[in-house]
Amino acid sequence: MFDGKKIREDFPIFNSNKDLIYFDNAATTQKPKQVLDALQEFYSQCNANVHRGIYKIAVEATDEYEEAREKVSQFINSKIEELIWTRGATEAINQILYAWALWNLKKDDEIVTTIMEHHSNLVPWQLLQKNGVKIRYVNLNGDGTLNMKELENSVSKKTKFVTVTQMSNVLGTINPVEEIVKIAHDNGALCLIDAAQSVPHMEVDVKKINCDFLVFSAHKMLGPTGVGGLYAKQEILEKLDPALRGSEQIKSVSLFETEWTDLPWKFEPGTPNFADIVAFGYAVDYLKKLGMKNVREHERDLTKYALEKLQQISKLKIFGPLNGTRGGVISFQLADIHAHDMASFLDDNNIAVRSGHHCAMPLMKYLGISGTTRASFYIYNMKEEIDKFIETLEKAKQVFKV
Amino acid sequence: MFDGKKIREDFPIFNSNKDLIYFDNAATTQKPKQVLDALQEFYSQCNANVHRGIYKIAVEATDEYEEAREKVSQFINSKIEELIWTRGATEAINQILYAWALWNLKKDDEIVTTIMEHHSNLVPWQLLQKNGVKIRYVNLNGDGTLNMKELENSVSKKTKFVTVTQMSNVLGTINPVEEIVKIAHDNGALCLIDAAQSVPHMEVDVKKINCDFLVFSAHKMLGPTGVGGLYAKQEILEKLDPALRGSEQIKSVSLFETEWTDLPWKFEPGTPNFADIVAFGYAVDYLKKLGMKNVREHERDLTKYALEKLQQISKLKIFGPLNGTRGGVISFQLADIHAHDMASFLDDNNIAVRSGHHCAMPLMKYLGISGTTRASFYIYNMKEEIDKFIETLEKAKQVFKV
Amino acid sequence: MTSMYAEEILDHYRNPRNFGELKDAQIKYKESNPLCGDEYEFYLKVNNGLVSDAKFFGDGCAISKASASMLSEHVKNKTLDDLKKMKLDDVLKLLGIEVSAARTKCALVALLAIQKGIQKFEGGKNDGSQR
Amino acid sequence: MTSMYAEEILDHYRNPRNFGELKDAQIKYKESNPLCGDEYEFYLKVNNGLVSDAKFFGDGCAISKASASMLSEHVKNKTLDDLKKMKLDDVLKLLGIEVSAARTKCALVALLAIQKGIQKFEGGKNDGSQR
Ligand SMILES: Cc1ncc(COP(=O)(O)O)c(C=O)c1O
Ligand SMILES: Cc1ncc(COP(=O)(O)O)c(C=O)c1O
Repeated sequence: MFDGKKIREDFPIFNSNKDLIYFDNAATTQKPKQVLDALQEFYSQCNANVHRGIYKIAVEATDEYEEAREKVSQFINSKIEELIWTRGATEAINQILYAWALWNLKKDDEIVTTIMEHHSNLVPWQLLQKNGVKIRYVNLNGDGTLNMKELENSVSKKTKFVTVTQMSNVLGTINPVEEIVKIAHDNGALCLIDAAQSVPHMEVDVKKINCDFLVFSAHKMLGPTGVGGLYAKQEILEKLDPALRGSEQIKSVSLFETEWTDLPWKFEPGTPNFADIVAFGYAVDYLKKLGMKNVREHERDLTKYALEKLQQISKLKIFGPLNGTRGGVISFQLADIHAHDMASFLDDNNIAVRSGHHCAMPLMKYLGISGTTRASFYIYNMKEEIDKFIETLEKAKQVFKV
Repeated sequence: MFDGKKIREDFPIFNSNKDLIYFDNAATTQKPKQVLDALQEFYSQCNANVHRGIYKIAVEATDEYEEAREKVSQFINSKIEELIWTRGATEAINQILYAWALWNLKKDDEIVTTIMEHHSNLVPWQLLQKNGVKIRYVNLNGDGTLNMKELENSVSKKTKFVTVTQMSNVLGTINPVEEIVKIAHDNGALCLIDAAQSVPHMEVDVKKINCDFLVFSAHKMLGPTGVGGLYAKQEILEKLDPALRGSEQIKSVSLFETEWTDLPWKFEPGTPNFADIVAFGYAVDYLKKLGMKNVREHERDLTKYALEKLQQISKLKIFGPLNGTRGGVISFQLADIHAHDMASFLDDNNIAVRSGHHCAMPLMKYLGISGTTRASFYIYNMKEEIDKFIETLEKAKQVFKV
Repeated sequence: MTSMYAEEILDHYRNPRNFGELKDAQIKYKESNPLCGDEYEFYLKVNNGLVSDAKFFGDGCAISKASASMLSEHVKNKTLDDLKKMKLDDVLKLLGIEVSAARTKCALVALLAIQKGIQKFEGGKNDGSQR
Repeated sequence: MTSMYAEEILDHYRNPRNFGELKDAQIKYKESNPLCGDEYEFYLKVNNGLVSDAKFFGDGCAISKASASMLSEHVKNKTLDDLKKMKLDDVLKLLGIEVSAARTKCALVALLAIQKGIQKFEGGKNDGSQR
């Protein structure tokens, strides 16, 4: 186990903002100095475009860049060839749309997904309706977990694709992805796991999950903005043409034809975001050093503590599972205080939370609400912060006269 | 005018590598401390996901982010609504492919482009051949300039799209883009300008060029990696559906439909690379302060000086215009010394240049060569460096016994 | 610190004045704040260039709803030109509180609905933002 | 500093030995270094498990061409197993120079062509890298 207070010292932002209680980690996380230093050092010591350069700093830059891929692919237990760099989870999903789904899903084929998806794992697939593809949404149980019975009934031989988040960014629900992948495969469908909220917070092993695709974002796990990962099984990547096209991904180009180069570069046209990718490698080093089991336990601890305290506040409603497998994301509504007013009030007390629909409008509609206030935790959060948070909620009840 | 030596002091990499002569600026440029500091400060002081956040640092982050858009759109004289953030020039071109060209170009429609294009402005369009679209390539004059007569003859009523680089990353040729846009428009075609090599080095005014699309990359103009710009005329953007789909770009999402939000955000799904975008704003500040007229003049000076000296070396062949409108990119071949050997030898002497096909294989084939050695200049380069470069080439002749 | 949630604001939030639809309104406009999700439709009846009645319908936070409610009272007997000239500051004066930068958009939704509605009514170019 | 461009290397670069096609070769394989563009096809004739003749064709930098040329001499009368065991170090020993990190790929292209050719010849799974 580890000490949130000590970890906090690694994060310069808490030096500039001494009293900041940052509970918006599902949106983006803060960065430790190890990552910021790596970024700075890269730019100050060996910045050069990667690949093809023969001079010293270009070789160094390329080595650092490919080392980051090694680190991150190890982190999710994929092969190096199976990890494609993208801008983030959203772009990764779009690459699957344009490299595979758009050309392979046909009229009357079905996609199965859930009502708890983030817009980024929902809006892309709507494009396929153009080609006559049908989308089916699986609903929830009363406690905010996924209705697995309904999922089993929804997946059929017509299903060509199942796409599910591993952890809801609103409810904190953790879905049984191994089971879902199995159901998909038993019906001949491919399966994508949106791991934007899981890879940062728990051990994720793509081989164990056995999914066909998995996506995540660096900025939600101590890394810089502008980097994400697309994992896909090698045999799938080998068969596909890349969606994004350009330089650096080719063996040879003639006027009317292009021969792609080897994996993973085949899917990475143009100059990659190499400096940030190198820094992302250091973010993963930082997490590895903490140990993902410990990260998960730390958050489980905080979440349990917070849920207990929150349940003692009258007129406070929590959306999402109260116990069982869930992550450190808590959505709530306090009496008739509008989520934005709640967030403003918390901000006045130096507590940063998010309010609104959390890019999950269909889920909001399903829950019959317009939004929630959401607190989400990470490694540098502490029980003392939760105490202050609970106190402030009590204060809000007075100010808002509920 | 300004002093390369003084500017050099702003760049930490030249502190870590005192004797480095960096002549690979067409691949990527170095970063001034003003940009690196901005990046560091952003992460250490107000890092938070942009848009939607109600707490203080989220508001600051969003303001800084949108201020960068103001700075950069001003820099190319576009409206704020017309500047879309991408990962780089390559991704920007792909967005045009998937948002516009793929759905609007039909069998027997023609695209006109040039033999000097970078793979990133060539490989994407080959995809359209799937739909029966024809690509026509315009060749060069003997001096490495574009054959404008041939271009005029190639563009016809069948032409729906003309796409041309403003400056060749191999030859240094600067193309008459205003004239080319006019020819395209006179024939009812839209026109894309690949400005990856021009925006960093000269004044570029999208309204004056009157192009429909224009793309560029931050990393080639003092900015961080992972950021680029896609300019498109507002009336075009308004009519298009975005290629990339996801969160942050929508007014509302229901299960089967999405209503896009306003420009420019409609084209920017997912968490943007906001920290780097903020830093890019500072890169543009730096260039503005120098003045793009001065940047251009400085490079013109260096290029003229280098070309004069290079022409005095026997058995040295230069590819590209020797005078007239050209930029600071010089490709050459010295006797039978292979480009990679040349680059290695220069590297042994602390001079970083690029060698190979420079992601322009069709141009190499057209020129009947397998590659060139390329030196490309920027604001921190100096005449003394060119002297050392020339000396080293003379030394190479001895070592390689030519 | 708690000045944004003054008694009067909360009162208007919980008991919005002129809340509902106005069937025979000549001016009718829906405006939303896409970042927050606040959404209001405003209805204005005009007589001899003066607003004779006003109502609104919709939902949002305390700041946006209070400003809509207060504006629905304020607009009565004003000329359309008066209303077109109103600015953020005028709304803040009505609200009687300080509004943080993040929330000025909330304070403005209702005024925007009114002003865009007038613009449309006066035959101004429809700017496409009405759904 | 200039050790990479020793006299012998330049001689092999400018006068490559065994340069050309070998019509009746049983082993024939083209390998390229996509980062640099060096590309060589190797031809090996095998007799009783020994390489009886070898030639190569292609183009590239001094390092890659010299190593191809030297290898074309070295392989004769070697067993296929001998060749399969060869490593970067063995090539560097042949070249007799130090090769910078950026250029090791150049030094290796020819050996890779030979080894992949043998693998294919021995009925090993075609790994798809031959065009
Ligand atoms: C002319 C030209 N176009 C496009 C690009 C692609 O830019 P990026 O790799 O930053 O996407 C380059 C960069 O090498 C270039 O020189
Ligand atoms: C569950 C989930 N999926 C996808 C995303 C999209 O990630 P990004 O915005 O980094 O592309 C998010 C981020 O908010 C998320 O929470």
